[in-house]
Amino acid sequence: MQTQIEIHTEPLNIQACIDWIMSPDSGGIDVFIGTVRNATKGKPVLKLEFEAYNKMAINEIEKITKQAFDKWPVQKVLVHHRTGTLQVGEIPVIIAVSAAHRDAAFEACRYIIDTLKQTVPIWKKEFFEDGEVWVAAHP
Amino acid sequence: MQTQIEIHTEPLNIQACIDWIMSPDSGGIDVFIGTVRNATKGKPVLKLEFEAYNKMAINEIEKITKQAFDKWPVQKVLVHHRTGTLQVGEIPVIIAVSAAHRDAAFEACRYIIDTLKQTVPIWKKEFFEDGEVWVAAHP
Amino acid sequence: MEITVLAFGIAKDIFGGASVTVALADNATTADLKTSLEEKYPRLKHLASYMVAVNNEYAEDGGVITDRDEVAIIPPVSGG
Amino acid sequence: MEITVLAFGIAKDIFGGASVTVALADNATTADLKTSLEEKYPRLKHLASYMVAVNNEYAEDGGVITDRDEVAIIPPVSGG
Repeated sequence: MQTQIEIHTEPLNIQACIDWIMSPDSGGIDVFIGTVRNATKGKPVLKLEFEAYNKMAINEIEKITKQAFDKWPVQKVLVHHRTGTLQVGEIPVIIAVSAAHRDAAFEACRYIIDTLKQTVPIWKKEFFEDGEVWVAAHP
Repeated sequence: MQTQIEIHTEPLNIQACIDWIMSPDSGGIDVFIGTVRNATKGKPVLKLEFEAYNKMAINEIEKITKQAFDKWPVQKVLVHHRTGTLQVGEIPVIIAVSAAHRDAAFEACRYIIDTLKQTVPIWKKEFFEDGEVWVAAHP
Repeated sequence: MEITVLAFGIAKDIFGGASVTVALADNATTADLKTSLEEKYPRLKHLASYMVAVNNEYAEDGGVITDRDEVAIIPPVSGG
Repeated sequence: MEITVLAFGIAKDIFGGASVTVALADNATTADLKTSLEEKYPRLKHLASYMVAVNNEYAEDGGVITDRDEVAIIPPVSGG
């Protein structure tokens, strides 16, 4: 049960994530890469800003990765999240999971990103031409 | 609907795959990376050999990617498969799918690897200390 | 007692800063904290929801707060 | 007519080469091809399964083969 969890303002490095997650024990790796989309509901997005309550966010991500290890026979789990200002096309999040068999890798990876989006104290502000909005803040 | 399908003997280049799949339209990318595992059912594996019926394999992969575009709102699909001799830890296959929303990327990626393993004419021979075997050839 | 409450995301905008100080009775609960904050900052009530975190854990409404706790307001998260 | 049949994976081992030539009646079908090959190479029958491909497509058993077709034996695949 190996995990690597990071939250920082530097650009995320995909190759470094892959290098860490690969191992001779594993047969399948699933990697989810979130990217900043150029539009939300058809409205052009200029940039995003991510803010995290770092200590608690790490804490909550650790809980999620532990749950993933409990639920599926996975070998390594990596979660990197970026904060600060991100331009369109940049990468806010990378999740990588290795397992002996691919089913576990796929399921755990999807569980981790789905749960991260529900519980981890990180906030995203979208900047449009005519204003800015904290995503999900209001009904 | 953009696809990139390749079968060749050169080592697969993950970063090049990611660079191709990323786009400002997409919000989520799922990448499956197959790796050569050091054991099969507990028995140490020394190396693998992959052989493809190239023209037909490309043909069958194209069918699968078309099905993925029909089934899910995905934007780009990449399938790279390596042939020849691979050592433990090396990468026989990379599948990458981008979409506006992650659900489609996850589901399409999993569909593609599952179907590829069932229909695409590529064969794997496992080399053990005491012999070699074409995987799945016999009941 | 005085509690320093950390704010993130839209809560920072509502409070006008990364933290606010709130005067609470000893043995106050997270529910008391919410009531007090909502009186001072009514815009909190317009959020889709929000939680209180105590010492980096989501806190139930009945939990008691002390002035040694790290307390934060967690508006709806939107990471990933 | 003479048909050249391409072989891959374990079929190459069974045939002792990357292709074999089979004599078939004109208008022979893929089923006839299988029968003829299984007579000559009984180990084919021990495979978990195998298919015939004609012009890079999986072929049904009833399909007619001509000597202009590219014909191949597809043992159980194991890519990925």
